[in-house]
Amino acid sequence: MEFTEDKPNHIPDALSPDALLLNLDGYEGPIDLLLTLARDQKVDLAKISILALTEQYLDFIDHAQNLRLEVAADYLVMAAWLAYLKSKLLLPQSADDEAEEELSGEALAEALAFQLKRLEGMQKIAAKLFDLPQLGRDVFARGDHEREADIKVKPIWQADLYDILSAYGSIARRQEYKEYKPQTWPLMSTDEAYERLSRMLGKLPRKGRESVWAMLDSFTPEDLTDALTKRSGAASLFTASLEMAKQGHLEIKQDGIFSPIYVRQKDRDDE
Amino acid sequence: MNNETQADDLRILEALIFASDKPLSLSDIMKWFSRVDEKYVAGLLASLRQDYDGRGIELCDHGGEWSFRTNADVAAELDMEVEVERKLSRAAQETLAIIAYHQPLTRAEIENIRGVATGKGTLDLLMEANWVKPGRRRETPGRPLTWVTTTGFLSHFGLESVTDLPGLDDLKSAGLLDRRPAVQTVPMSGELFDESGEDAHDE
Amino acid sequence: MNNETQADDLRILEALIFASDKPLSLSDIMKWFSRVDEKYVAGLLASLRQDYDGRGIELCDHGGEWSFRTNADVAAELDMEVEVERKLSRAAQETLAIIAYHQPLTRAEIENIRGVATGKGTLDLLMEANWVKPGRRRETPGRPLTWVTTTGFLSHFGLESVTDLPGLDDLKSAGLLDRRPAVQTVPMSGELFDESGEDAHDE
Repeated sequence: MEFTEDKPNHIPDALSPDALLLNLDGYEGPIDLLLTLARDQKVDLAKISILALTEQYLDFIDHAQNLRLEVAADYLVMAAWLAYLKSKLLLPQSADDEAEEELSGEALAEALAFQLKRLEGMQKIAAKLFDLPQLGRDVFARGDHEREADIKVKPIWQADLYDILSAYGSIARRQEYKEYKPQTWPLMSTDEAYERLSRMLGKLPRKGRESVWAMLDSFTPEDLTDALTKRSGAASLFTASLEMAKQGHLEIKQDGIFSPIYVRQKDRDDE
Repeated sequence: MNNETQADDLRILEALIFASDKPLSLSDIMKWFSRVDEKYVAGLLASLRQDYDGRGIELCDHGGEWSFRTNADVAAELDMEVEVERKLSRAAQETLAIIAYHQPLTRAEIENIRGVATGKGTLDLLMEANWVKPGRRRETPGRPLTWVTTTGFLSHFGLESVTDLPGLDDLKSAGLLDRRPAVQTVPMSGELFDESGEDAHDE
Repeated sequence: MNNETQADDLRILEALIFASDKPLSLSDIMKWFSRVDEKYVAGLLASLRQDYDGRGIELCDHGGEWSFRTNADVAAELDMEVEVERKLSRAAQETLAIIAYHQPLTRAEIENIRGVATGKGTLDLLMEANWVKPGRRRETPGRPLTWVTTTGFLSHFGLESVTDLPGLDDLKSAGLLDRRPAVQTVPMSGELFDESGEDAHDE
C-alpha cells in the first residue's frame, strides 16, 4: 500500500515550482514566499532565524530552476539580497563595516523580520476585516422603497427687463402683420338716419294726421362732438328726410335760405 | 416557547420584513419559521405591529402581505421644496409685458393683444412669481377681473414705476421692433370675443 | 421645544431615514429641520438610535451618514438569498486592509508593505466598489497621490469610523502601522536615510 505524507496545509503548493507559477495571484512575490517559509518555522516572527529562513529560500530558488524567467527574476533579486544578508550574518563583523556605514547583518535581518511581521499582520487583519458583518451579506439595508421623501422643485422664474421689452416688441411687430381690414368711420349712414328719424318722429305729439313741427337739427345725436361726424350726421338726416318726404311720410318747411329746416310727420293719405 | 426565543424571533421577523424587497405574505414568512406554526407567527406580526404603533414607520398589512411603510401622517412632512431657477416662457413674457404696458386689463383684453388665447397657467405662474395680481373687477357685464403688476414686478425689473417702461418709439429705436419674417397665426379680431362670457373661471 | 414637538420630530426623522434610498448625513437631514439647530437633531439621532438598540433593525452611523440596517446578530438566522458577489482577490483584500489601517498612504508605500508591485487593476477595483478614493497629494517630491477609505467602506463593513477598525490598537502597539520601507524601521539605520520629508508617523 502506498503511503503519501500529507502536505502541511499551511505550506501551499507554491513550494512546488510549477504550482508557484500557477499560484501567482495568491503568492505574488518573494516576500510572500518568505512569509510562508517563516510561518513554516512555526515560531514567532520576532524570534525567527533569519539565517535558516534565508537558507530555505535559497534552496527553493536552487530547486526551482525551471521557473519562468520573468517570475524567477523577481525571486532572484530577493535571493541575491538574502545571500548578501546570509554572508553578513555568517561573517564576523569587521571594524570596517562600521566605518563604511553599512547596515550590519543584524540590522538587515531585523528589517527583514519587520517586513515579514508587518506583512503577516496585514494579511491577518485583512482576513479579520472581511470577517466583519458585511452589507448585503450579513447586514441588509431596506429592501423595498415604496416612496422616497418627495423633493418638490419650486421654480424661481427668471426674466429680465430685456425679455419683457422684446416680448412686447414682438407683439407690436405681430400687430403690423394683421389681416387687412378696410377702415371704417363712426359716421351715421343714411339708413341709420332714416331709422332714427322715423323712430323719433313717431314719439312727437300729434295733432290730427300730423305731428308738431320739429327742427331737423334736433334729431342729430347729442353725443357727436367731432365736427366731421356732426356734419355727416346732419347730412344723413337731411337726405333721409328728403327720402321720407318723397315717400309721403314727412313734410318739410324752411322760411328762408340758411334758416332752420322744420319737419313734421304726416300720415299718408292711403293709410 | 420561552420569552427569550420569542424576542429573538421578533428580531428576525423585523429584520426579514425590513430587508425584503417586496411585501411578504404569511406563507413567505413561514419559510423562515418552519419550526413553529402559523398561529405563532401571526402572533409575532401582531406584536411587531404593536411595537411600531404611532412611530414614524409602521408595519402594514395590505391584503395579507406585510411590509414596513412610512407612517402616512408624517409623509407630508417629508416632502420638501427645492428652489430651482427657470427661464420664463415666451408666452409668459408676453403676457407680463402686456399687463405691464396696458394695466389694468382683463384676460380677454390680453388675449386680444397677444392674438392668441392665454392659458390660465400663465397668469397663475406670473402670480406665483409675484409679478402680477388681480386688480379690481371691470364694471361691465360679467364683471371681469382685471390684472395689474405688483411692486414685486417693479423691484425685480428695477423700475421706479410702470410709466418708466419705454414707449413703442423707444423700442423701435432700440431695434426691438425689427421686422423679421413673422410666421404666426393670423390674430383673431377682438369682436369675436364675447366679453360677458369670458373670465367665467375667475377666482 | 416641548415634548410633543420633539416626539413629532423623532417620527419625521425616523420616516426620513427609513424612506431614503441612501444613508443621510446630518447636513442632508438639516434640510428637513431648518428651524432647529444641528445639536438638537444630533440629539434626536442619538435618541432614535437608543430606541432601536437591540432590535432586529438598527439605526447606524457610518462615517456620519445615517441609515437603518438589519442587526448583524440576526444575519445567521436571516440567511437571505444573496447573489454571491465575486470574491475579492487576496491581493485586493490585503491592499484594502493596508489602506484602511495606514491611510493616507501612497501607492509606493502600499508596495513597500506588500513587498510586490500593486497591479493597476487592484486600486481600480477597490475604487469601483466605492471603498477607497484618492486623498490629498503628499507634499513630498513628486507630490504622490495618497489613498484613503470612503464612507462606503465604513458602511459596507458596519464601522462608525476608521478608529473602530478591528485590532487597530494591537497593530499600533506592535509597531506594525509603519508606512516606511522596512530597512528604515531599524533603529540604528535612521541616520543613513534622509527622513526629512517623511511624515510616516503622524497617527
